[in-house]
Amino acid sequence: MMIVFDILLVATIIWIAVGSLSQRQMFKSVVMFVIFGLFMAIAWIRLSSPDVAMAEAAIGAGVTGALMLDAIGHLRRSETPYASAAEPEGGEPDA
Amino acid sequence: MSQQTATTISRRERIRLFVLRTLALGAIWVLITEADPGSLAVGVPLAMIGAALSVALQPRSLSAVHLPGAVRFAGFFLVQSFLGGLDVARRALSPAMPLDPACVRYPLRLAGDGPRVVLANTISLLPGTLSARFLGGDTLEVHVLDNHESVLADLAQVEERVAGLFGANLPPLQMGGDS
Amino acid sequence: MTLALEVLAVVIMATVSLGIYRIERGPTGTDRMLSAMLFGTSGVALTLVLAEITGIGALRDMALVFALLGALTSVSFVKRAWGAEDR
Amino acid sequence: MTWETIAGWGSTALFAVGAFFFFAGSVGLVRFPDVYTRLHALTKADNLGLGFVVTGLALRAESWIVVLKLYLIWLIVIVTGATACYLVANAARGSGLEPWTRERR
Repeated sequence: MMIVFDILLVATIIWIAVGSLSQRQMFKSVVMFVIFGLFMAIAWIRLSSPDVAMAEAAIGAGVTGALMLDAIGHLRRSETPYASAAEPEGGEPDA
Repeated sequence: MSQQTATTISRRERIRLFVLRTLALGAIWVLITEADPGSLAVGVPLAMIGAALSVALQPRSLSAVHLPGAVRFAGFFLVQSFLGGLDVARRALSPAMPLDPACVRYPLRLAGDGPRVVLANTISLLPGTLSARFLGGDTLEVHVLDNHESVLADLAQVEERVAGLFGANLPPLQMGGDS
Repeated sequence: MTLALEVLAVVIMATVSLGIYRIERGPTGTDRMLSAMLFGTSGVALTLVLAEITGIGALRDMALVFALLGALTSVSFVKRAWGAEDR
Repeated sequence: MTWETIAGWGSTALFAVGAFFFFAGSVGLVRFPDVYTRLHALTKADNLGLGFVVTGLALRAESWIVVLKLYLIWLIVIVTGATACYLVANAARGSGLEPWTRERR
């Protein structure tokens, strides 16, 4: 049964990794990156190295994710002329 | 109400708080390390440092919890949060998705920051309600999944339970009928 | 009886993958952040289940790390990155 | 019927209920129409699912201290989850995001 789990885990990790690199919106990439860290931590558990997993979760997902969210907030405040891709879907509420 | 008006606290009270908080932090340490006796060499000094810092920074205890009220609150909380999860699961999984969301304003009777924080977090975990924000003038805005008539009465009941947790009495309910 | 645990791990993993759809769709950054919060809770459950399957007790400490990280990420999102989701 | 058998079957049932709530939470996150309703699904269903999983694991735990630690983890998740949920709802409300209502669409 764990082989199913591993296949699912690897497929999801690859999906998220590709997703976090191929987004036009930075915020989407940052969220993908945070989640990539969480899944990578679970992959380290499956590779039976819980200490690496803990470092990955704390540093990879937590601290780096918080730093990236902070950086994206600074970018917004400094009014960088950045090509913001408009969402194709409706329902952008604070427009 | 456990709000103390005096800002200065006697030395004896500080020592009592220090001992209590050291014991509490030590208990959490023992739990987290799964009662490993070797780790106590680190844990005991850390618990004392943590307690000393917390007494220095926040000498007044936020709110004294009333023990029988806490037991009753725990039972109420478990049952209601189960119903809350069931409710949201039913709405999510049914094909028609029966939702009628709205924001209602609830006039707070509970005073004090600690009890209000507990109330807001409790509301978020109970069936169909989610505390959205505190408005000025002692009003809490609550987002409800299903806007039926008895929402405000349900919230008043939750508030009474939280007041019971802190051993406080609430002024009697007056329904303005402004839902 | 570890089969039940393994099936549970697979099911939680599958539901988490379902949540990735919400990141793709959006529409606002807040919705995307919500799925990160979902993975915080599911990550705790998954880690605890894996701790029971593998018998490594240290993984329960990792579940604590997950629990605290979820709070850290949401707070830094709300405090620092609010309104920046269109970038 | 030994204790192991009872604990094994009982925990299996609890895992099934927990998995159901996790599934419901994810479905809610995908199907619900706006941020606030999705927050409902997230905080309630997932915390409850974790509660059932934790109770199931507690039945199989080898010592009392592990049981208490599992419930401590659950408590931390509940408190941080409810607080994060309030923070997000508060920020969304503060930025003027109106809740979805049935009449508007």
